[in-house]
Amino acid sequence: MNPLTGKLHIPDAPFRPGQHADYSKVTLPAAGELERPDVLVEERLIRHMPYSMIRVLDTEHRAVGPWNPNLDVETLRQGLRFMLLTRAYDDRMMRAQRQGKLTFYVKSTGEEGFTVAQCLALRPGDMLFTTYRQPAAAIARGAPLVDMMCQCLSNSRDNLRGRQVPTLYSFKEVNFFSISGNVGTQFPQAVGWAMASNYKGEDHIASAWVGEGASAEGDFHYAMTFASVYEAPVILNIVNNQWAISTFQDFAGGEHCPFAARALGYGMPGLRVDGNDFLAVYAATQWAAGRARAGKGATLIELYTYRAESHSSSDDATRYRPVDDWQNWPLGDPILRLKQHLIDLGEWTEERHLALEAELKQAVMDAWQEAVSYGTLEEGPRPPVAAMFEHVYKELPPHLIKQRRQLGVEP
Amino acid sequence: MNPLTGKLHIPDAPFRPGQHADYSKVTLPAAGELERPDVLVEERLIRHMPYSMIRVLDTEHRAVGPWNPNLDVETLRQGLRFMLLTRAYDDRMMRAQRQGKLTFYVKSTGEEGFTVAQCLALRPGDMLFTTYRQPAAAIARGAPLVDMMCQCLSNSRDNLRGRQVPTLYSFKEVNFFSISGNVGTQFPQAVGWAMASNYKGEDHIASAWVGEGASAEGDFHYAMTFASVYEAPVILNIVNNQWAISTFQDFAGGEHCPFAARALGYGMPGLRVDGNDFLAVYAATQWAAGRARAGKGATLIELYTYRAESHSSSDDATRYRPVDDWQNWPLGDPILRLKQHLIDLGEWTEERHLALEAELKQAVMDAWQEAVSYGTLEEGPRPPVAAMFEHVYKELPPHLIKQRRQLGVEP
Amino acid sequence: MTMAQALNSAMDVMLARDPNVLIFGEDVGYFGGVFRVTEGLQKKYGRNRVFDTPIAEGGIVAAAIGMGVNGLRPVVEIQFCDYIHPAFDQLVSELSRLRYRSGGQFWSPVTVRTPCGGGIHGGQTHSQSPEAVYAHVCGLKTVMPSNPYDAKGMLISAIEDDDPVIFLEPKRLYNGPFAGDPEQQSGRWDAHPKGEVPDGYYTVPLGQAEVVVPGDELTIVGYGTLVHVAVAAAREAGVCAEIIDVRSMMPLDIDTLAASVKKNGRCLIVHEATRTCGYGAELSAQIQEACFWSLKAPIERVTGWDTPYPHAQEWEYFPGKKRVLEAIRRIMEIA
Amino acid sequence: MTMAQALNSAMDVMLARDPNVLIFGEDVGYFGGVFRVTEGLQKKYGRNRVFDTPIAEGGIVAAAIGMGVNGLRPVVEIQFCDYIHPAFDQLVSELSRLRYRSGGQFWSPVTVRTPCGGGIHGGQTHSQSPEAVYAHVCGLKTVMPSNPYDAKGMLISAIEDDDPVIFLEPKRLYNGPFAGDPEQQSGRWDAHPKGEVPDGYYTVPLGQAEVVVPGDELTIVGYGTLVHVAVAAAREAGVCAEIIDVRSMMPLDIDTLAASVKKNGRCLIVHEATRTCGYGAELSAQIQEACFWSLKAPIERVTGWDTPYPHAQEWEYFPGKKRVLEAIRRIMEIA
Ligand SMILES: Cc1ncc(C[n+]2csc(CCOP(=O)(O)OP(=O)(O)O)c2C)c(N)n1
Ligand SMILES: Cc1ncc(C[n+]2csc(CCOP(=O)(O)OP(=O)(O)O)c2C)c(N)n1
Ligand SMILES: [Mg+2]
Ligand SMILES: [Mg+2]
Repeated sequence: MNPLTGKLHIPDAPFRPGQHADYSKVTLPAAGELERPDVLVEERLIRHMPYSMIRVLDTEHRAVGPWNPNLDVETLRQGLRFMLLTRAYDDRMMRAQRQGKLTFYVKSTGEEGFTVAQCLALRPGDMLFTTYRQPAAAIARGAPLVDMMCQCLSNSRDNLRGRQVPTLYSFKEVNFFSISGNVGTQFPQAVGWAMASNYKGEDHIASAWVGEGASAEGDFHYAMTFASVYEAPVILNIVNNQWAISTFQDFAGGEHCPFAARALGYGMPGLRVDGNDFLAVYAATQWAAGRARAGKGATLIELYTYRAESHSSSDDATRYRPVDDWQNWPLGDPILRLKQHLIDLGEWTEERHLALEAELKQAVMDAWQEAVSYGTLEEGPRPPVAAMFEHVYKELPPHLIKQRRQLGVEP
Repeated sequence: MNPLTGKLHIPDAPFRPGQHADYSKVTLPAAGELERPDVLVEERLIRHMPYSMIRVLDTEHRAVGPWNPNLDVETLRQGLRFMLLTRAYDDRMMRAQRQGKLTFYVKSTGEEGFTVAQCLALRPGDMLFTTYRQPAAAIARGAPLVDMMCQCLSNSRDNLRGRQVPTLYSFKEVNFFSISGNVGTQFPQAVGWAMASNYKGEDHIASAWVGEGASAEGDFHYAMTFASVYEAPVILNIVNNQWAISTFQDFAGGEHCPFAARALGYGMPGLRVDGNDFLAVYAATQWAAGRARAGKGATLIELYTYRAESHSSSDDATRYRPVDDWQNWPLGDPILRLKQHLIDLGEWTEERHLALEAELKQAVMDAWQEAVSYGTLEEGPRPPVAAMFEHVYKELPPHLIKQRRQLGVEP
Repeated sequence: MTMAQALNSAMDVMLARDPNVLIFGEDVGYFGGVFRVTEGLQKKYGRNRVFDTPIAEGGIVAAAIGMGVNGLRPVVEIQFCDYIHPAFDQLVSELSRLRYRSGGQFWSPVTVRTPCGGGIHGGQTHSQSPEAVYAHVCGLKTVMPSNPYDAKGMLISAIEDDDPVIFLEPKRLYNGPFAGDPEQQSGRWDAHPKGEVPDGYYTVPLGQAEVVVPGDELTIVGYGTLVHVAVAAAREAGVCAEIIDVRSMMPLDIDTLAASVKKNGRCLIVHEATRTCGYGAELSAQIQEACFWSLKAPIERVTGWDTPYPHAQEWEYFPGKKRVLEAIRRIMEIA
Repeated sequence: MTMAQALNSAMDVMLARDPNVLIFGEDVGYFGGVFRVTEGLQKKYGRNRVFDTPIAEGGIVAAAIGMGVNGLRPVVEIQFCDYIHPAFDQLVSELSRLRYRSGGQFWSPVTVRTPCGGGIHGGQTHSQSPEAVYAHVCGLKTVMPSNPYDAKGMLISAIEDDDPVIFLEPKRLYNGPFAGDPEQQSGRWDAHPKGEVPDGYYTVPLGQAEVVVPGDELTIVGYGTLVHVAVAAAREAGVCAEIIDVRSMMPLDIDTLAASVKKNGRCLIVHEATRTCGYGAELSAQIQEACFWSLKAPIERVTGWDTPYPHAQEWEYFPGKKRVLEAIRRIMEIA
């Protein structure tokens, strides 16, 4: 047997370090091209949708076509603000990581847009099951920056008592569900949450996100199956940012069809959206939420975007992809696109933009000053050692009381 | 909160004991209606196929349309023979179970057709990963009936040394893979086997089956993903026999779309076939096998059929469905349909049929006499007790030698 | 009541008391479960509260987690504990840790019922006992009743518990007590004192072992079916053994065990699961730690062998009366 | 060589020797793995033999099983052992049992490599140690090296083994020995005798423990990172302890352990995993069974606590030098 004769098909990334970031294989319909079916449409009538793409902002930054959500300017400005705040937050936190203040950090650069748009299109009572790459969701829901930072610092005011690595937030008060370190697991949990909402006769829905890479986990299939069978009021989102650490999306199935097409096998609408187009994402989410609240069950949304930075602070993307890939991404930067749209509407200026950036940077800096005043992981104060034994169970069982004693800490 | 206001959607079976088996919701295209694309067709051109059905035998038992595999009469008679032999085998074994000779048995009545057709359409070097409901595959591959019976009897000649409950066969010599008691698990294993075939530059393919119920397991998604990503030469079959024990197929996702449509989300061809139509199944399998051997990767086939009997000897289907449901199944009995087709061709007669039935019944009876001569589980001889410790590892490690000694048995 | 009826009654009581209680799993709805444990509940409480699921154990547990977070109290059935493995990640990475990792913000009071153990000729995939694996996972409670009275009271406790509970049901005991002798018919629960089960609400607390038979020569520690085997073996040995039903593997009531072993100086541990890293190892380690100075003989374990559960050799695999008896004699012989 | 390099070298050697050896897993191909353990191998042997996979641990193991059945010898990486759980069913119901359930007809020689253990501020999902769970599963071999020399020799043995092997790699040791003191820098493997690793083929057999330091006052049994902690703690305690690296949890070399404890009469077991039902329980039980009459003091365990592995309190969780030292003193004080 000669392995060289083998013809095992192994996908490869379209470009690697030293190569040009070639997007010629990325074929996109023009903005405004795809029709917008009624929210109550039968699934069988929209089976072509996963293969196209919902786009609203055209190359001239105009909002065009039937998916234009016709948002008021306040909402657009609000969206821009949250996106910019997220970017400022990410930048500050990654710097803190580089300075040794955080053990780890994950940036969301280039992906702020869809998260913010979706949060604005949802209601505060809807539960969010996000990934680690969506600080924008906490920000848009109003979680205090200082609290987010304290979580990342594992300091004395960390609301998670030092138990999680940075970015695995949890903010119950704003219906932001605890993020797991295991990818994919929360997708079917969101479906259960949504089923309970139905059961209770409430009209809150759930929204869950999974990376295109993690969509290969069994949990994805469980979520789709349960959502379909029980017609759960949930929006299931695949964030296709093209990469899972060093692995190109083709290794998750992206070579042979769009991820949105997964919906077809469950009789569920599948929408594919330009994830860097604030308006398109808002409109698609609004459509799916309306459908869920109308009792028509779940929608799968593929958010087509690009991971601008390395996977995390532990990663160096230049080892496996070109340095200028994001710069050449055909769908651009969601912030610049929304900004330009607002400017073209006459509702925004370069000056206001700069001023807003400066304001938000300052807000982040102030928050950071306050956060570190509650301690850092390295230098403390940290959460008390006794906290290690709490919340394993609702009440401390005898063996944990004993172990706490053995460690020599008092409650 | 009043649970009665809840609107959780819970599917229900279309009929229950005491009700009429109403198949008005089962809509079927006419035989011969669906076109037969070229084996090398691009997947994007055949995305409508999962929603239709490949049928060859029409209501007059004629073979019609482009999927007619135009089989020679010998193959048809061979198929009929294997189907009848399987039915005779099943009947004998279930009787043995009722007589207390077997701890357990699973009948495949009404589902003999697709398994036999597929085995004949495949090559002997292709590896079969079947479910517990496919004795027809072992029979069609030529596993001796006596050996199959000895496995079910856990007797002294059981090739599995008494380690498995009845029907979880394994026949390496005829490329019939060991059946697991955990449903679904072998689906992705078959993909790995097929990848290895590719790697080695061989043109053997794998074929795997999973019940529509078990297709809800994560393993289904793994199999589809890996088969798609690595373009593995495998046929992935979902046996939609409408029931998973007492649970109707709607609970696996069948309410909202055909199972064959699952293929779409992986960019894989999905064929839906009348599972009781020997010719249609043969043709679809031939198509998928040809495609796999041509290096075009996997196909998903939904075999649309009906479980005629109770789930197993431990089950009583009359507790959850009407007694006459199978009798009214619109796609009939695969044996009667093939028989009638042959008779209409002038290649078979009622007399020959009766004679063949009698011959096969006798063959089964003879095999049974021989098999019980090697023992039964109740009365022995059984495999030696020492066999319990073997094959846990390739060689017996010290702790198992010690445990064997503690039990007081010598090797 | 049989144990199956007692479990059914526990769910009936809780469905009636608490509208947030839901029951679901494979075949548990219309059909009432392959062991008939949920029989009649869908009819009584409606499809909204008692329903069937896809065959996806991971999905069942995941959905239950989400429901629990949203205020419900799901009781799910895994048809056989041999099929709980696809849910492993949801159980050990998610359900068990949600309260901890969220700093107490989120939690999900899921009860996972699942039949365990052998003795029914179920072969390697209908016979296993996974208690050690779950007892190793902090954040889960893992329990196993050995009789109808405990089964009902403990299941009600489990459902009411705000922590997740893995509730293991020795399937060989569903319809009658079984002392491990395959030649003998199973006993009848209605002739057993623990078969007397009140119709209404009552609880048996989790985390407490029970002295089933008091005795002062030897302590036998077991749970599930093996409790009955131990009672029969000790009787036959004519040894005045104290027999303790562990009932709760996590948390473990080590005080009750240690008090007995300190008193008796001899200890035998019995379980059906595979020996290496079985729960007996933890019992042995903790008892040794607590009772070292009282021990007159090595602590022994009689367990399933380190092989899969075979079909034909079931009764050589099962730690039955004979093997327990031999161990008792061995331990008692030591001066 | 560092331990990461030694593991890389083992795979390099085996890829060169046996065309049936394949390497795959998340990010192991082009990138060479998040811990760089497969670095350079795809470049050297091609994408056909070293490649990336979907993020689907269950699928990775399942595909490996099928390949192994078809004559290949797959070596898969699970990126962190914390993420092995989605593959649990494939590992414990399938891979471990295939040979048994098929009466020896089918088997699959899969090696599952996965980084384990804490000490890198990875929090609860990058720090766990699951050895007890896999040692409980008959049909699997479960091993964990503690140094580069063993790592390479044992990995080659694992790949050549016709039984499936769970190969646990203490990630804290990848780039240097670590004695459990976070205030001190990690050591350097090139300054450690076990960092001397031949370039070519050699094996270290599975199933054998190693006496790392001989001694006659106390036996300390551990594995992985804790071996180094034990050595440092014993030195600091000034106790002449015999330190044994278990190396292989299944099968366990109980003879080497028992001989030492019989000789010394005192035994301390150390591991990083959660205490209850950790592998230390089995060690304690077996040592007690084998050495009861020689024991001068209770066998003690120093382990991780029964909580998830926390991020901020990592060094209070980790069974470091201080806790091991205290236990040594406690055991030695007993007259
Ligand atoms: C079950 C599991 N397997 C593996 C990992 C390790 N891991 C963390 S993130 C990641 C990549 C995820 O990629 P994707 O889902 O595309 O999300 P993205 O990072 O692109 O946002 C991997 C493999 C994990 N956290 N959990
Ligand atoms: C992982 C797992 N879960 C549950 C079971 C129990 N079980 C055995 S067969 C069966 C029904 C399977 O139905 P289906 O897949 O439709 O196959 P069919 O019996 O109809 O051929 C179930 C739930 C199992 N064997 N394995
Ligand atoms: Mg991604
Ligand atoms: Mg079925």
